[in-house]
Amino acid sequence: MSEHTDVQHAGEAHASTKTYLVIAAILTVITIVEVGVFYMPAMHAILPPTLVILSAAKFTLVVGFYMHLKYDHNLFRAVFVLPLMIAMAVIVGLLFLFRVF
Amino acid sequence: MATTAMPHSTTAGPTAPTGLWSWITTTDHKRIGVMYGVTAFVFFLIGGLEALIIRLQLGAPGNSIVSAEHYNQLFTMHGTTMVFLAIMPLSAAFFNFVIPLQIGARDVAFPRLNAFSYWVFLLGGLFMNASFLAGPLFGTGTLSVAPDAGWFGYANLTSPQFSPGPNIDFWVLGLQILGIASLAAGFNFITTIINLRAPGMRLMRMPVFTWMSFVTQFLIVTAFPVITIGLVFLMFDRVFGTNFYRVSAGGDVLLWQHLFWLFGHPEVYILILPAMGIVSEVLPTFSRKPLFGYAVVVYSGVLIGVVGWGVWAHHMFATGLGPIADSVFSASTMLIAVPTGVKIFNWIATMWGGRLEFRPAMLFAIGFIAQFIIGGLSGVMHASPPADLQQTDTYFVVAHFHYVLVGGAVFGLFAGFYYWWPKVFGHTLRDGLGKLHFWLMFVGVNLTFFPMHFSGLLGMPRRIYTYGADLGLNTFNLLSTAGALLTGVAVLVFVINMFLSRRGPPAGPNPWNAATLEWATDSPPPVYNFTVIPTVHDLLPLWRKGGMEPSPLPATPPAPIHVPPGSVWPLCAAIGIITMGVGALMHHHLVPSLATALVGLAVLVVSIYQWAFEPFEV
Amino acid sequence: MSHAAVAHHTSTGLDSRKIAFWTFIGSECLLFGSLIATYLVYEGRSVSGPTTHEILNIPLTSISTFDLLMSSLAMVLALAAVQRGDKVWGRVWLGMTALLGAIFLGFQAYEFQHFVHEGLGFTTNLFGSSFFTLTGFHGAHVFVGVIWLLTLLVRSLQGKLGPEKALNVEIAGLYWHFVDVVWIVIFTVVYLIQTTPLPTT
Amino acid sequence: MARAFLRRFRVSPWIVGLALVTPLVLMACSGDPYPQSTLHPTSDTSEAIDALYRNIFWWAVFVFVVVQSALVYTIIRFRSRPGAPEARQIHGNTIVEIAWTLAPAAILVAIAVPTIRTIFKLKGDAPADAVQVEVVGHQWWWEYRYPQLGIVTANELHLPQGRPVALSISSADVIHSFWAPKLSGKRDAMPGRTTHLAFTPDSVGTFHGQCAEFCGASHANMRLRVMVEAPADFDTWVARQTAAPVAVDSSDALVLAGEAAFKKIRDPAAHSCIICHTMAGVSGGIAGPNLTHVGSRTTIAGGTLPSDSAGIAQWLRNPMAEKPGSLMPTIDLTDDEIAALVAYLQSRK
Repeated sequence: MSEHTDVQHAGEAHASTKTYLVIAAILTVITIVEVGVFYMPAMHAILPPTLVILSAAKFTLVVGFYMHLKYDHNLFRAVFVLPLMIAMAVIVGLLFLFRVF
Repeated sequence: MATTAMPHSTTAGPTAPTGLWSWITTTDHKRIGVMYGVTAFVFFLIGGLEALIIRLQLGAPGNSIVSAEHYNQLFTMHGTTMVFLAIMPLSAAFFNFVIPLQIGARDVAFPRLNAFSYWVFLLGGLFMNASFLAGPLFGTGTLSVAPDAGWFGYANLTSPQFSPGPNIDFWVLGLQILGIASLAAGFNFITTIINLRAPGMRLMRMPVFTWMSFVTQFLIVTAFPVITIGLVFLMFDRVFGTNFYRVSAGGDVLLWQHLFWLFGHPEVYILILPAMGIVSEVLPTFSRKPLFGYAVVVYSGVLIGVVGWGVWAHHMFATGLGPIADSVFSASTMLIAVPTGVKIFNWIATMWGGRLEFRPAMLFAIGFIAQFIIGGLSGVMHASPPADLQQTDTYFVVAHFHYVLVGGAVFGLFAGFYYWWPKVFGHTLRDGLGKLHFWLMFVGVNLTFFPMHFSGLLGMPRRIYTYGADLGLNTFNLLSTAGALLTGVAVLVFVINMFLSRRGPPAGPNPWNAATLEWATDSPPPVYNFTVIPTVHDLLPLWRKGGMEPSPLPATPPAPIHVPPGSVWPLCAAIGIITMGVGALMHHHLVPSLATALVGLAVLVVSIYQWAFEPFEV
Repeated sequence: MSHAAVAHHTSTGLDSRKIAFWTFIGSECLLFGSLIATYLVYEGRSVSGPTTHEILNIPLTSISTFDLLMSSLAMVLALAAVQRGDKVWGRVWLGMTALLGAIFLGFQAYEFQHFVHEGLGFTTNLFGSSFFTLTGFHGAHVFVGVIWLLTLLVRSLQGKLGPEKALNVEIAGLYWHFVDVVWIVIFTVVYLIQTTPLPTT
Repeated sequence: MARAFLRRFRVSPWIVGLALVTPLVLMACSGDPYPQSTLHPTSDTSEAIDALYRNIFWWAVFVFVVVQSALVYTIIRFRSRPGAPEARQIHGNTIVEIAWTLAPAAILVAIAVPTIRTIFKLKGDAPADAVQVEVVGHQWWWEYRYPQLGIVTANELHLPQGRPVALSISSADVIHSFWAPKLSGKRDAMPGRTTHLAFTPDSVGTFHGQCAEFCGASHANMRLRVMVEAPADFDTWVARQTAAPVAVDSSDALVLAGEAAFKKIRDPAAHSCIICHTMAGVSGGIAGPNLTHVGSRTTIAGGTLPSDSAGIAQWLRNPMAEKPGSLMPTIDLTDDEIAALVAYLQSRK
């Protein structure tokens, strides 16, 4: 948690309505791409990695813009990202322990 | 969220309301801390009693003081009670009372949520212990439906096929309810520590106890959801017949062990870090010198918290995870021994060059260090998987975790009792009785748990209600039983000390001449803690050369201070939750079960709305 | 609470409730993380009963995913409106978000009923248990979100949701977006990545 | 003077230290008063574990002595006595911090290297010619199957000395843990999974063991014996086990009555032995242990009772009392029924 003095937020940098609409459009496009990729047999071999990347992109877009994490105090980022990292480590760890060993 | 203009109950210096109703609706962190302390200490005594009966049964081979079924219920309840109903809430008692005072705040960030945590804990603890007497409700005798599958209740022994009775339902639902209390407290204290520090108190000027509590709250907030999910799977298996741990349907019994120990190891750091924090406060005060290497102690605490997430499978070396997993978890477990060792060296260095006064608090802190060293070393011994194959599930491991939990956490908590008693009640505990308590407990604990190293290495497995007379374990078990009785006497001496010292002379704001903020205000502190919120300039405000600004605090607050009113809704919400628990307990009879659960849900929802829209000014 | 900024002193200048809520969201990551980990670990280990290929309906779920994405957009617009003090559009977007959420629940109810009809019950096999628990937990969170949004709508209609109360809407928005983000992960992990079942160890 | 202070302050860590050292040394060389001890290895695996443990143990004693004496010395030297100097306000010292971070790290590396080497050595994969034994844990007894030899027995594992053994361990109900300390570390017996242990017993003898994972009411009564015999004795045991069951001696009325009782205990015959127990040529029940050669076993009831007539009688009279929660029902057998059964069972050599 970074250290700082008594910063009084005058008014958060508001993302404008236009950005929200753009973000919504991007999310829709990514979703369409995801479903499209699913139905393409050519992509079947590398389906999981591509889908993980696409959904990670959607994840960061929503968290960054809609949940305001990009503009907000980085304390919120720390308090959210640390548990998120632990959650991902748990998923990867358990998958290794159950599937690989 | 209060909207209507609410007449502020500001008074120059409001006298705390008295009477039972004021306690039921209290939102004052000090009262909640005292309630946590009293309730947890009663559960500690119950857990201690269970331990005594266990030790009497194991005093000699082939004993029949208790039957196998009763013994299995006793050791399960001993473990569950001590971990979830004694040590965690005792730490919570210190969180509640001390953290706001140490960081110079008037109360926690969400006073009503704080009350909610206590009431859910109390009702969850009563719910869990009601299992001892609830036999007749399920058509069996008393003392027959308490949980009996161990404090970590491994899968498919807890499945409906092998534990058909309500025993495990009490355990699962009890832990879910207690989990809610801990999570609520976690969010509350993280926000309090981040947001309500006195001006000038940067993170690296916070007292170490607050720092260790901060790491503990993060571990609670991230670890409890994992066991909640493990328990949800078990609850669904038992109530709806799902297949999570059903081997015939492809379910894997190891899933429970992984989910439990993913929570389990952060949990043991949740148990020990507060005690480490207390010791880091007590040692400097009675050595008359600052903590050695403050930043290193803080960072090693944070490191323990983070690495604590990477060691869980060292509880599962006997399940044959394969050499790679064994090596990885063995390495991470040994890695975590380094910051722990660093802390111990820093404590010893704190005393080096000091003027040590051996008041009871100091004795307990030194006892903590001495015994935590033994516990830590026996821990490193079975950090190596091959050695662990001989030691896991034997009394060697029982000795290990009792040295770190009793020798460590309980000694640390007693140090905290003696240290902050004057601040809480206005008078100190008697020195003489305190020293007697320490010496009896120190000898008792070592007499109980040191022989267990040998009975473990000589082949005595864990959780057996009796053992063969031909295994050569008789003398070691007899010593342990004698030690347990002695420890019981020691705790009795402490209880006597609590009552005898009630009429003691007033202790004044700073009896130990300590350095942290909680000693700047009166003992016991007024409802609003500080007449004026002090500005902090360095780590040890009360030991500053130039004294504290404004130094010292004025006797009465210059401007009226707003004190948040009481609220009954946290208790009502807790009652709603416990009613849903009771409903789920009766899942064998659908209609009454559903009806009770829905009533509980209704009470909960109404309470939440009332709570949300009640005019309440923090 | 007479004005948006917190009246008394805080060391970070941020609102305590927002800090607490972000911590809550971090904690929920672990809750859903464990559920997803269990689903992935148990994928392909069902001994009997229908498998993912036979029963999951991708087109239908894509529409409900799109529906939830749009509800996130509506939520953000609702927050902006309340912050601007625009009562009318605030109520419209709050109502729209709740409606889209309800539609999503409708899709899920239909899907569950359809699965049971197809022979995949809660206790049929491992896939059934882990699937229904994961999506059920998410559905329950969506349901709580819809109730929360309707409560805010009622408060707004009572004139108690002025710009100074925008923080309440912002926290409801954090919750709603988080539930949407969890669905994004579930949609990918459960519906799209149907890894071929590995032989049970 | 020092003695007074030692006593007044905290003398126990020294006694605790000595207490840690002496008994362990004593035990390491005493005879067999500790049949289930982990410190008297009798196989290559347990010797490897024991060697590793002793290495770690002496490191621990070294650290214990260093750190505890530092603690005790600090307490004694800096205790506040009249005229003692004021406390020096030291805040920290980076060099010292680095030193006592690297020192434990170095010791841990010294422990980690042999540990990981031993982990990979004891991976549990035995050579091809090993004696294969399938160990199956049941609620509260052990079943052993020798696939190569076609033998099924219970609770008492017979092994040849000097030949590698490969155990593949699983469970029929809940999680147990197969543990014969002198022969090897424990390995969990889990339903739905097969785990492995491999070792080569190097000395003849009867070694004690016990279930080491809590598995219900009679977890404490789930004991086992491992009889390591010279290869010749092992072969005679195998021969006897695989031989056709000895015919019932028709002249002995008691044994005949016992056989009849074994097959059918009063109406309804729901509780007859044949329903749960396998007796080659007589019955194929699998809920209980295989009794084909029970006569040749030294213990019964999960290794908790001697297999002499008094022990069997005590077990038959009230199984629930011997093993709480036992699945074997308590039938109120008359004394002569018990005597007959005892005779019959003991005849099943």
